[in-house]
Amino acid sequence: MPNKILLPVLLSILLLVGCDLGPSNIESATAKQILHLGNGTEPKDLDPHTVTGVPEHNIISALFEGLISVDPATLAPQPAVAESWVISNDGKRYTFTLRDNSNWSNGDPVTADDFVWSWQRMLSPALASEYAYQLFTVKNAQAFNHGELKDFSQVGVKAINSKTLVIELENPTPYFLSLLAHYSTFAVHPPTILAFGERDQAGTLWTRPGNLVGNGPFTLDSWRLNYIIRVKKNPHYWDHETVRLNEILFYPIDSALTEERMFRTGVLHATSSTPLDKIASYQTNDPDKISIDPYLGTYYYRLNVTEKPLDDVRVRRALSMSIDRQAITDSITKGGQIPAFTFTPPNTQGYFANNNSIRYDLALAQQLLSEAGFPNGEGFPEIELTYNTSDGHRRIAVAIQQMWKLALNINVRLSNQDWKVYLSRIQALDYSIARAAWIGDYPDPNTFLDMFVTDGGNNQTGWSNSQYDELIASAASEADEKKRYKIFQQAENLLMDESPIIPIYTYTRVLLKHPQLKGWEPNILDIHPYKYVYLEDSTINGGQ
Amino acid sequence: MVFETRSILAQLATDTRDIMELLNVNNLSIAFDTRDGKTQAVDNISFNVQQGETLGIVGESGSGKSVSCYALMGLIDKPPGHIERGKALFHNVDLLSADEKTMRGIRGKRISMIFQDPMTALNPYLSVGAQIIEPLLLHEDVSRNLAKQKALTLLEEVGINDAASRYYQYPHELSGGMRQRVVIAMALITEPELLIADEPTTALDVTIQAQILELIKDLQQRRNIAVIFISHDLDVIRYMTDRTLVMEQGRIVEHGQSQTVFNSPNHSYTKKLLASIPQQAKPVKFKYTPKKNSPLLSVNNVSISYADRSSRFQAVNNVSLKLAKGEILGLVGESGCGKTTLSQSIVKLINIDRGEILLGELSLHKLNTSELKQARKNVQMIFQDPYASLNPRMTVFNTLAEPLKIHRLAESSDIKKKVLNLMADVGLDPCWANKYPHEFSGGQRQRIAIARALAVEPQLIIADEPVSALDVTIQAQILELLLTLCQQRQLTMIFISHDLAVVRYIADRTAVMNQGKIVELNATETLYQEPTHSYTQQLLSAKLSG
Amino acid sequence: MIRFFLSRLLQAMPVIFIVITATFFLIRSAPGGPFDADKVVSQEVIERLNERYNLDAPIHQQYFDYLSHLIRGDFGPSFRYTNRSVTEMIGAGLPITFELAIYAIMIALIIGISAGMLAAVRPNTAQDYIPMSLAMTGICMPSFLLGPLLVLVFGIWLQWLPVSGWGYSPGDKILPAITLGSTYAAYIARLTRGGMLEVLNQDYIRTAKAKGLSTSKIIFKHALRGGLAPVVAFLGPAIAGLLAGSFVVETIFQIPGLGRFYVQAAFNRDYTMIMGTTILLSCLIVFLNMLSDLLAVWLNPRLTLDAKH
Amino acid sequence: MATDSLQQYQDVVFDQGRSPWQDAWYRLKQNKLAIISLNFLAALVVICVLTPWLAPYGYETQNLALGASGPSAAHWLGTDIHGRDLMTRLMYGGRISLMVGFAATAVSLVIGVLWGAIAGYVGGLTDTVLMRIVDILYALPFMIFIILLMVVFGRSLLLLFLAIGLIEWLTMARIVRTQVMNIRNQEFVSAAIVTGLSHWQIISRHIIPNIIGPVIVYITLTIPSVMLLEAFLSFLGLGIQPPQSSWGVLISGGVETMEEYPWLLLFPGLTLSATLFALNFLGDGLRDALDPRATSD
Repeated sequence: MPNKILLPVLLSILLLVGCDLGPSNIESATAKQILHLGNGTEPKDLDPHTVTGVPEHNIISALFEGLISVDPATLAPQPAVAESWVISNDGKRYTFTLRDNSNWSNGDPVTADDFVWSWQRMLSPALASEYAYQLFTVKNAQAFNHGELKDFSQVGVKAINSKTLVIELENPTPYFLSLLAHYSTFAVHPPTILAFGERDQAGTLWTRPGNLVGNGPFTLDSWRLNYIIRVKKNPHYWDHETVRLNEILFYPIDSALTEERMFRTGVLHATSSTPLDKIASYQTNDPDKISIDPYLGTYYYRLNVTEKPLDDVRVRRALSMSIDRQAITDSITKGGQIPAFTFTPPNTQGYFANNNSIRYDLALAQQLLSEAGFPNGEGFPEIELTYNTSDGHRRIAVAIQQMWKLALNINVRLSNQDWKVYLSRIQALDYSIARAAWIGDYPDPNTFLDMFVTDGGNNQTGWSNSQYDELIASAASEADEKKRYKIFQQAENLLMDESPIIPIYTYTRVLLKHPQLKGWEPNILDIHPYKYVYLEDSTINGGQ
Repeated sequence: MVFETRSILAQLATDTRDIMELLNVNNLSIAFDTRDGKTQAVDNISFNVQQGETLGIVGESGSGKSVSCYALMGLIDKPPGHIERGKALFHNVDLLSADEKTMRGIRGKRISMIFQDPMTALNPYLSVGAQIIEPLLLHEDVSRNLAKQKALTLLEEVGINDAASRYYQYPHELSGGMRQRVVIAMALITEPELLIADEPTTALDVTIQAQILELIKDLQQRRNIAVIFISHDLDVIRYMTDRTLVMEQGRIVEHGQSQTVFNSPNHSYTKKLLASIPQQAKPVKFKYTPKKNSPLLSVNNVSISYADRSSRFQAVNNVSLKLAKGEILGLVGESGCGKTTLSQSIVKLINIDRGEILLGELSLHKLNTSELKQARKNVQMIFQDPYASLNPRMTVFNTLAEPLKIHRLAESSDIKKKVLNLMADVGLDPCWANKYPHEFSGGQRQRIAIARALAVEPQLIIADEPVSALDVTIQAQILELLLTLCQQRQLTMIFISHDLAVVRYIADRTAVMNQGKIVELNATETLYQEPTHSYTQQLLSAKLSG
Repeated sequence: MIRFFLSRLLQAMPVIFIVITATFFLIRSAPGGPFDADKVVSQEVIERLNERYNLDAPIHQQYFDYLSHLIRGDFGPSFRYTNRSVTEMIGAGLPITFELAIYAIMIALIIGISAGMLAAVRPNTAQDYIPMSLAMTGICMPSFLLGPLLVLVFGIWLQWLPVSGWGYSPGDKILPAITLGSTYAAYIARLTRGGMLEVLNQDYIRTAKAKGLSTSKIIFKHALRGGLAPVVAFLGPAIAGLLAGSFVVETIFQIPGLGRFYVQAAFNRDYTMIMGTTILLSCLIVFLNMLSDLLAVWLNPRLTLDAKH
Repeated sequence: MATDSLQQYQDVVFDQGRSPWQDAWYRLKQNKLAIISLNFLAALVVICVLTPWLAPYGYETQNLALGASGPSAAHWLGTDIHGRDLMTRLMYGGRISLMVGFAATAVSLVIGVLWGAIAGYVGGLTDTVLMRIVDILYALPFMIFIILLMVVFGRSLLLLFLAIGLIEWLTMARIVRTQVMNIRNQEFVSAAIVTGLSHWQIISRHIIPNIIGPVIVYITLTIPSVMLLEAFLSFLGLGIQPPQSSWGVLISGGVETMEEYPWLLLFPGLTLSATLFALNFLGDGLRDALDPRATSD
């Protein structure tokens, strides 16, 4: 009978409730140098050549290392696998010298041939790497990737000897070195890949714990699906003396609220996100536990310029100028975001846009709308504002909807969509206004501005301007930074005058971070090389 | 009247002073709170029980006979019931005011009960063995093994063969008679001094009934225990008891030696009860003139079977019958003999496997939907349980108006008139037309059911045990009503019953069914007086001689 | 017994087959493919990925290919977690969700049955109203509300219990189990009360009382088994619902269970994973319904398996 | 005798002159708790209907600078993150929630009762097929179903009713089926067959009225869960669109900020709970009132 089972169960539950919780993760972590990190979603895989997301990036950056890494404070390229490099005068030829003591985690040396082999893998059509375009600046890489060129030896990457790698580019690409810090250009360990499948075969078991061989500061120790990925210090890492952490635990956490609770109860040292509503209370009560840093990303709305009434630039500008961005960043996002009137975030590697044609100006907005034939919003059709399902996007959309209603007397219908539906709608230009965001791949205005060239894959507004296309193309072949930035400024002015997009704010990275966490330098790419990160009790340090 | 009762009591008390008095109930009054106010269930009754005697309490439902005994056992739910007054001394313990702990020591140990329906009195979830030894384990310090030994002995004693295997069976695996034997064993295992038997045989077939009564009588004499025997069946009481109390509306109206009470009743109510027992054939007999060429109903070689677990169970086996217009055919048999299955096939509630059923010229089981609807008008059924056969959410008016509307037997303006007329015909006050079934007594409900059957003006009525759930006086009234209606309306009727006396009273011809077959069919009086088939003889001999 | 299983199996097969077919075509008709991403993926890459996962074949071909793999027990690779097979992911998530569901249903049974019993023993008194009101609060307190509330009180304010994890620190299974179980506890309480009230009116309860049994013995020995019949009928569908509905609780408490996969797979258009979890769920529904019937027969000796069909 | 008495009965005024509905109403009135609940719900409906005239603010009127603020003289129940008056939003939300609660439940009721009644009444193969269809629908991935509905039909309130009804009817059908199987074997159903009623008439007139008790109880449990389901569907994009609100949407929003702005959870939660309790008491009262037997015991 049930009652015979129930009693022991009840008792054991009581016992469990009564027991002491013991020290939390972070209380016991400092002595052991074990870092606990919130890491967004479960990584799709840990193969640097096939994955795309930020959570994957975080783990891969612990397991692998590229030719170059970036200085966490300045984002300046610094030696990694490559000890030194020489750039030819025309900026098209890079010669890297690999360091002698760079090893794979099984002890094998990392060679220039490994890179050539890996890049061939990454660019091979069959692997279908989504980030293959990162290497398209390399000579013939695009042709090889598209299958037009079968012979990889014609691609601009050569191993002169085991420690010398030469790369030829199509154009002088000032940001090329930062691309080499991106995981899609990392080398993988050829024997390991081949032990579990073909070179261009994706999704094999080589990325599993026990199988994976990397060259980063840590090695993969265990991987519990949707729960925890644990990496341990790699004794074969060339710079293992710098590494102070013994372990890092990455937690894939879908809900920001859950992540915050885990942080608050001492499970995590740092989060990957922060619930909007918690920002204020952390700022007031625990200012040392929240960090707000600039971030290379822009939150904006796309306007479908192929559709009435948004085909009229005056309407687009009116919409843009009637948004009180300051109110949104102050009252809704609350994370120190910067109201954006241009697309490229300010101070992108020294670049500042100089446009001022878009500003918060209700009178002008009303006038523009009136000129477009909708005085006081009369006759303006109800248009739809599409965003992917998320509370944060909804809050912003609700505020903007109301701003447009009050300022321009136009009605906007909000429509949230499942992520994949949203994506397919945007791609098909099946929307009027759509929320969007762009996070730069590398610290250069190009990562923002080349989006809007005619038929650019990420343009998705239907906007096309030949003058703009020319400007972006000429910037690509311009080696001088000042001149390049000038060209970008011109292009950006053009973009904002035409307003196929409405920038809303420049992102900041808002994270909860325990004061014990040291060596975690803020930067606009949100890159935190774990080799420099360590834990130290702030009390010993006299932090208070 | 009150004086009369008192004097008898006084006289009895003096007569039996020398015999040991086991239970003395004094001035017991019990009332129930209902939404309509207080109902006096038992009104100031007094009686006693001597050691080793059998006291009968007889009365109709609602007379308070069961309630007063439940009160002795502390089985009345309070609220809504409460004992207003009185004492019940059992070995100097007042059963009415004793605390729960004391009562638990008495219940099942010194006073045991046998209940009416062995189907519901046994817990279907526990094996019979576990239930039999439960009181023993509870009240006495015996091992489970010893208790089992005792239970097995007792099971043999109450007439269960193969006790060892029955012990582990569940109630549903036993027949009704066996279940009642189990209940009796359960009551006796603690060797109580007083046994209260509440209608112990009412739910049983007639042959089983006789066996159980025999058993109780036998056990009572062998063990010399006192028994309070409650029944509405006068024959049973007369057969079983030494003394009898007659109760009506919570009061004892007559009290005396059983032989005296039944042979020379004093009180008018007792007389009425006795008169209600159908003793002989009905007053007016149908002049049975078999017209072979045009019977109203012909049942030809009908067989019906059910899927039963792994095999098929032959419920009706090659049965043939013919009914002339105006005839009343009695169909007698014990439970499971197939009489209900047969009757349901005649109204096409179930399908037949073989044979045919002809109503006049129509073969009932070969009609399409609309023809069947027409044919249904001609055959109606009255069901056994007047509680279950009426939709509890329809008023009498709606219940009776429904068939009229379905068959368009009345203009909508006429429906009210017709319904009220029907009610009057079956002896219901038309003022009650908007009442619900639960507001009526059993007899009244059965009148509603009859009125419903009559509404479509059928030629044939199948009455399946129409009076077996009713009190004896009500039973007489309903039988009278059915007879009258049959005569007035030239109705043909199949009257199904397990009660031989009732069938003898109402039927022109009687068919006896056993194991799916009609074993004997004859004019009623002939059949009763000169039964030819052995089964018929067995049935008739099981009937208490009184 | 064998006949019962056979007939159930015979019924289950078309059910599962239709579920497979309907799901297969439904998910493919939903907009957005498994490989659409924020940063637009080039057409070439999409084509190659489609080729890799047999998505370039005509849809009926894909369907038959899928079926033929399925018959061999191959659920295919996950489209999202590229180095995982669906079987592996289910193998990782199911035991956890199952364990969570078992605890939840146990808690629901303990709380539900005791509350329902208390209420049924003294109907229409405070002993009835208070547990039943609590039960109703349980019904209107969805897990997305109850979970965070429990975490706030027991995890953050009182600091008695961990707020996340599953088997990582002691006691971290308690709050999720309570959260998931509470709604069901409320339903079970109502069902128990109803069932017990009906049983307590039965004659055999009076028989038991006449034997001199105490109230508690009557309830536990004689009434409970019959009174739980409606609860048992509810359990089969409830456990299936529990497994499917554990998504919210798993998300709140950071539990690596199947519920998260089940929901995420739909959002990710991870076709094979959706298929795998859906097939699993339909098998579970069939299986649990059968188990529920078996349990009913075990509880009630009057029922037999074969007679039910 | 019959004809004689006929004249006299022509003018008979039925006892108390009551119809079954009047009866039920009469019995309901005896139940204090049910009447209080009924009044509460009626008041709620009236408030919701009159909201456009009663509400102190517009439901979409924002005050971003004010943001979320606790109860005050200007905003009795406080304001939300956009500085919108919570009381106003609760009132407007009630319009949606009550409408969704009742309409979606009605959809599930109609489908579920018919489906379950047919399965339970006809039995046999029909029953097996119908109930296996229910199993299939239980097993289909709910999320995909919602996404497809949204894509195919877009966002509309009507679709929301339909979607929720289509989800909720499954359980309703199961409950009804079990009940019908019990009722089906009662003698009064046999009596109705013998009277010549068609199966349809038997289901609608004899069976459905007799399963109303458990159905009402289930309805009172369904309405609140429907209101919460609406919030979930709205979140996914199927239900109402901002700036409209509903109780479910307010509650699920309130959960996220319950530490910072507890009033955003408390007041909508209390409103929904009170409604739920009222529905439940009314449901129990109705069940008793519609059962004519309830008066006698």
